[in-house]
Amino acid sequence: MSTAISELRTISTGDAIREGLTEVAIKNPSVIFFAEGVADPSSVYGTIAGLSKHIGKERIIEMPVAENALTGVAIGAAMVGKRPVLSFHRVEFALLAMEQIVNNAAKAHYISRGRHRVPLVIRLVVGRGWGQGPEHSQSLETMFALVPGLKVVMPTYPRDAKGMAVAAVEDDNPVIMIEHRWCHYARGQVPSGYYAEALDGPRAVHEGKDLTIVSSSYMTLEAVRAAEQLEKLGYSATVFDLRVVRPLILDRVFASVARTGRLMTVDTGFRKFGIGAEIVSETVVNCYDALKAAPVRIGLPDHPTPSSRGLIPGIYPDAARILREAGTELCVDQDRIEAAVAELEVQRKGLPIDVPDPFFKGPF
Amino acid sequence: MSTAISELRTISTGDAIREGLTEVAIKNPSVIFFAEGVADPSSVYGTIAGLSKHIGKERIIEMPVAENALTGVAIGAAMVGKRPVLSFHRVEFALLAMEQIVNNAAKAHYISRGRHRVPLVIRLVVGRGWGQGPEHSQSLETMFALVPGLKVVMPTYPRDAKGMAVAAVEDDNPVIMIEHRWCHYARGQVPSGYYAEALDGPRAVHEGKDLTIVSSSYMTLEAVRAAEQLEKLGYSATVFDLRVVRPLILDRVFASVARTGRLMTVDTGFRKFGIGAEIVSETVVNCYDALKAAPVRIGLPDHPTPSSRGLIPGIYPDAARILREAGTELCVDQDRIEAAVAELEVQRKGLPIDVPDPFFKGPF
Amino acid sequence: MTDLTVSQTPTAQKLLHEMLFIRLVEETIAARYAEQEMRCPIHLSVGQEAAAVGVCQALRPADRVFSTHRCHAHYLAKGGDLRPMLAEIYGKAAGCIGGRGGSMHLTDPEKGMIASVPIVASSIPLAVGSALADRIDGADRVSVAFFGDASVEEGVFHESANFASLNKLPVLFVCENNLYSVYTPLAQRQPARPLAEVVSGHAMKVLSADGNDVEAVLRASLEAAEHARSGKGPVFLVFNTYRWREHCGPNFDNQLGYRTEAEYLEWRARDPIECLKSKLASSGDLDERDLQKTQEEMQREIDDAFEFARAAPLPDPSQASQFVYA
Amino acid sequence: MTDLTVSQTPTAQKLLHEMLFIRLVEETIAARYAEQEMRCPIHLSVGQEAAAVGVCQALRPADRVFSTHRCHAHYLAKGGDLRPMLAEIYGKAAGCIGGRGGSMHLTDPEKGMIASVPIVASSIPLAVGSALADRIDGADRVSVAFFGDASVEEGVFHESANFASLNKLPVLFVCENNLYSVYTPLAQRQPARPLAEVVSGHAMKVLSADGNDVEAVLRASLEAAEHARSGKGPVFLVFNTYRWREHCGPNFDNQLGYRTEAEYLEWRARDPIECLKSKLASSGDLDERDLQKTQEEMQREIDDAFEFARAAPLPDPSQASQFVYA
Ligand SMILES: Cc1ncc(C[n+]2csc(CCOP(=O)(O)OP(=O)(O)O)c2C)c(N)n1
Ligand SMILES: Cc1ncc(C[n+]2csc(CCOP(=O)(O)OP(=O)(O)O)c2C)c(N)n1
Ligand SMILES: [Mg+2]
Ligand SMILES: [Mg+2]
Repeated sequence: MSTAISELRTISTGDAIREGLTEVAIKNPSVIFFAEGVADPSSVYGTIAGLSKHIGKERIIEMPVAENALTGVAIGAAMVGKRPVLSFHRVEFALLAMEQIVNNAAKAHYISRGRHRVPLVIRLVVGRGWGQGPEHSQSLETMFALVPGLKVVMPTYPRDAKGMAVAAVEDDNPVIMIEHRWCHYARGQVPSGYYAEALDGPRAVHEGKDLTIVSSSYMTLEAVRAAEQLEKLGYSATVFDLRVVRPLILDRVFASVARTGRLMTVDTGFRKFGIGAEIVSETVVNCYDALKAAPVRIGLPDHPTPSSRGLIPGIYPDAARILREAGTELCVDQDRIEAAVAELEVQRKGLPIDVPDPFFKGPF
Repeated sequence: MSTAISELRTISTGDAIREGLTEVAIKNPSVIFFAEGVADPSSVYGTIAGLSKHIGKERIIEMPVAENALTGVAIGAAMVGKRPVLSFHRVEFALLAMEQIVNNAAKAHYISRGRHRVPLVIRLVVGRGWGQGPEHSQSLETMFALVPGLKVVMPTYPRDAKGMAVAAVEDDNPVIMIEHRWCHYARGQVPSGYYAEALDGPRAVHEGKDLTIVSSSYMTLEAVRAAEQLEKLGYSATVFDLRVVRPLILDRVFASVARTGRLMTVDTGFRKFGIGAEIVSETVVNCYDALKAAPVRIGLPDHPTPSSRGLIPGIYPDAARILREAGTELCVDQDRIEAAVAELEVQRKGLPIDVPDPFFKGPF
Repeated sequence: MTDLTVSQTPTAQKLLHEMLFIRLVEETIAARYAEQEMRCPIHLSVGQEAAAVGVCQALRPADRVFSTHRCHAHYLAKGGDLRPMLAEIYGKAAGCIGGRGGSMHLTDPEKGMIASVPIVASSIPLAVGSALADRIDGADRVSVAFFGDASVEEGVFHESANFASLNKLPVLFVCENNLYSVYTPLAQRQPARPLAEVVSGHAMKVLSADGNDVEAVLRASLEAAEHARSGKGPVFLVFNTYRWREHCGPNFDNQLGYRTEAEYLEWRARDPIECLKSKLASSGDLDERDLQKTQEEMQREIDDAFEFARAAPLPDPSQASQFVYA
Repeated sequence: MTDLTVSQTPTAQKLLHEMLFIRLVEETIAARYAEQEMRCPIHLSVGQEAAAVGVCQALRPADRVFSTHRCHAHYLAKGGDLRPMLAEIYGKAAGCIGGRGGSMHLTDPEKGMIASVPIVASSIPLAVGSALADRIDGADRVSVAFFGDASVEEGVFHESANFASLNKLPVLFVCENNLYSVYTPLAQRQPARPLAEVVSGHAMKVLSADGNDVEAVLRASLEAAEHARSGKGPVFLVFNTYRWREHCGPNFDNQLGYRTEAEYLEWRARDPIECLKSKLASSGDLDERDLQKTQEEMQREIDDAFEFARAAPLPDPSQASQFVYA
């Protein structure tokens, strides 16, 4: 990545994604956009707003509310040379398009023995907060990660998100880009101009020697925060932002666990059958002798996510939970952990549970 | 289960499922059936054939080729008191119905705070063999296992399959019943008449002390066969037929691994993000001190399943692969393992790779 | 129409009161939403009350209704209780589903409000399944799927229509065409043809009526219900109407420019409540003072219910893990 | 029809030969399937050749075809090579996609046979996407989705039709109505109405023709292609025809009783090949001996291709893990 000539500004992940998509669309005339309300005043939370200032209207395609066919239409367009970016306002809407995604998008290259390519990006937003309820807040990355032929990425930080959006569009494979709505709000320094961030696996965003944490998307923000508190207690954790769920490349994690001997995974989705299960299973095999304790998995509990803020406490993992689990794993004195947790609470300044933490501002 | 008065006959799993579904339909007038070709000469591989001799035609509903709506129709009927049994000829066809399954079937009870129930069975058949190709041979149990509110079962043996089919229909929750086509052919002793087999988790189908194998569906047949060969070499394995993927109840597995210290999982689906990942992760935590070696996971490789028999060798796990992995895990002399594998080959009598092994005949 | 249904026909007075009550409830939601105590997305039907009321007044208590994200009016029109509705929107334990779903999931099975599902078109096949169950049981009931103009773009709508028509199931497919899906007008989503024709391929009876004329809606719905109930098959009902406020939220949003102020004002002039009032007035059937009194009583009841909902306790977090399995 | 398309119109002779070749290939598959060397499900189009040939002869080489599980005839009619087709069915490395898909996935991108997808209706939106790409690029091309009568029951068909019509995309939706989905007749799956009306709700041009009259199919297809190509939007084409053999496999299966022998015989009497031959004969345009010679040549070519496919090597197992990612 060359940022030599580019300017750094503090913007949100949502804006960074818009910049990335705009840059890649300007550069590559094959890029086309599909969304419900593609050009409306909101334009998928502003993440694809203003495109028509840069590219022709015929490349900005309004989707009827028909997710299955429109996914197929995008796949068909991709097979004959376009690079469609499909944006869904919620992960759940893609449930209507699973057949097209799993059979056509993921398999067209394979089944055609490489004759076809499907350079397609499907953006799915994880809804959280403000009473979204069970059908507007699911993460479901495992469903896509299960499917060979798909790539699945979950950007977190603004700078990375912009570059990953570009890389996803440049990729010749179907890429499912799962974006957490609360990441959209996180702010940080982002270079202007065109650049790509390789879809090359997890990246360490915090260094430490006692514990390896692999977290994805919004959970990375919580994990880093926990790691920072942990440091004040004299322990340190390496936090990996997973970034790429499929293909799942864990070499860096193995190398880290070989040093720390301890692994924790933190999912934005369900803990059960979550991404963490695969990471733990692989790490146990690869780092069997190095492990000092059983790995810990954190994720959503085994039930849907209800709407009421009264029902939410305890559902979403947060820095406090991560800190407590890390404390147990590292045998830290419980009083000290609780004191650190209390500090986190204070930092949150009494904000309600269903809105994102203003703490997640860069520069990252 | 009372089989006192019932007669034992040797029949196939496919026929056993038909018996179970027929018995429960006769007993409970709320049971209704949906399928494409519900009353045609094949009737879902014979598994729902002849129903109209026992129940009224209005309870046997032809599905247009419209999986999404018909799943929704079945859910709606279930919400108002019916017990629909929906049969799909392939797992893949349910990809069209994921929205209904994940949002409505799985969540109607939860979201209504228990006011609604969805006593629905969705039968999905895993196609394998005879050049089915990548869109007719996927197993995909993880996709359903990920979703709280669903139950996911995978029957293997004829006797169990009949009782599980009955239990699935009796259950007040949506049950996804994944049936492997090659299990349909397996034969064994089955009681006549009405009985249910509880959907209560894995069952040991072979006892041993050196290794714990957790396999599901058709892979259990292969695993037991491997375990039998292993015994000739002086080692023994406990083989669990997983039966119920969700809710995943692993106490019996933990107890076994506490004794054996070694775990192997064998999936009919993809290894990556497969059921085995969850089983291994949980077992590592629960049996951390008892483990003598890193658990082993076996499953399909990370690519689609092609049609040609030329491309199939090495894709599907089988007794030979299980035996070899067990040998490595147990440090058995490699020559002895290869001799045992050769014996398996001989038993297969040169049958082509794309048809099931005639070995899988009961009495089980 | 048979005599039976005619004899059940509600009075214009009743229709007016029903609409007015819904309007007052939703206007109060709009007024109080900024307090940030109703912490869930809300989709108001202000301006669209005639469709909900006209259809539901043609139904019997045992008939079943299925709705969408925009379900307040349907819930109330079908007889749903106000307090559990508001408590649900406030996320309280006393909510009709204990705060699990919020505004987009209003449910009152006892009143025949079976389910509201916030995924576009997702509840349509549920209504068809309910009708199928009734056909099997020989039950004398109609199932109703309410949905918006965007729902007919979803394949599941056509699949459901095909199946219902094939089996002559007692379903009413009620399309409230408010011309927009969020900010996107019909013309950007569907080819030019009257929306009523969207089911032409499914050999289904179609009835349209002015969606802001509650009596016209009622007449069409009575005819449709009678048709469906008597085994002649499903009916597709189209009611053109208009959403006054923003798609999601309490505000007006014409300033965004996705629709013209002129269009809005034109529809606003066709307020279903004012239209009916004028009609009653011109025939001398409107007692203004009586109505004023009724309205004040309604508002008091509504304010009480809001107070109840606001003050009610949140559910205990421990409840979140209940009712995953029956 | 413009002069341009008229000038491209193939001769009846050409149509006959195309159909005959497809028939001979498929009859040879049927004859040799019992050898158990073609180890994949096969869905023959015997009896339905006129649709494939009539449509594809109305197309240009650059036009793109998308098909289903029943794709042999479309592949050959669009100019797909025989040897890679048979090698594919035999599961050989020389197969058009290296044995990865078998009979249900025939593909020859150079000839415009873009993809065959064995999930009902799944390839329909792909064709629409191809047409959308062409519209964006201003390409002068038509994309064709072939599908069966059951496909129109899938929601994705309606979603695709709505979008194509809305955007006036150059797509031909070609429905080969052979009256059955596996063993289930139309009347058990769709309400009573002519199949051509299924798109009435989508404001789309519809053309029907006798699916066993290749010249009628051609005429309709030329008109449709011209319509789509000139930017007037998609066309829905319905061709009633009949599958002679079982749904999947090489045999006849009327003995099962899901359809009557009489029905079968009636359609068999309308063999598209014999019909055209009679017509040519009656106008004195059929040279029986010449045709006999041509047929023998074809059969020799076909037998050679079978021999090639049978003898060709299987792919190496190591190839199975290739081409997962580009
Ligand atoms: C499957 C699906 N796609 C998209 C959405 C997002 N969404 C919520 S409401 C809505 C508009 C629906 O419009 P319409 O059916 O006309 O109903 P209206 O809101 O106008 O009452 C959309 C697109 C959704 N909830 N579900
Ligand atoms: C989504 C889906 N559902 C079911 C099937 C099973 N299936 C394969 S072919 C077929 C019949 C399709 O009938 P039609 O579209 O009329 O085509 P035909 O076989 O008659 O040519 C069915 C139901 C499938 N392949 N895909
Ligand atoms: Mg609308
Ligand atoms: Mg057919």
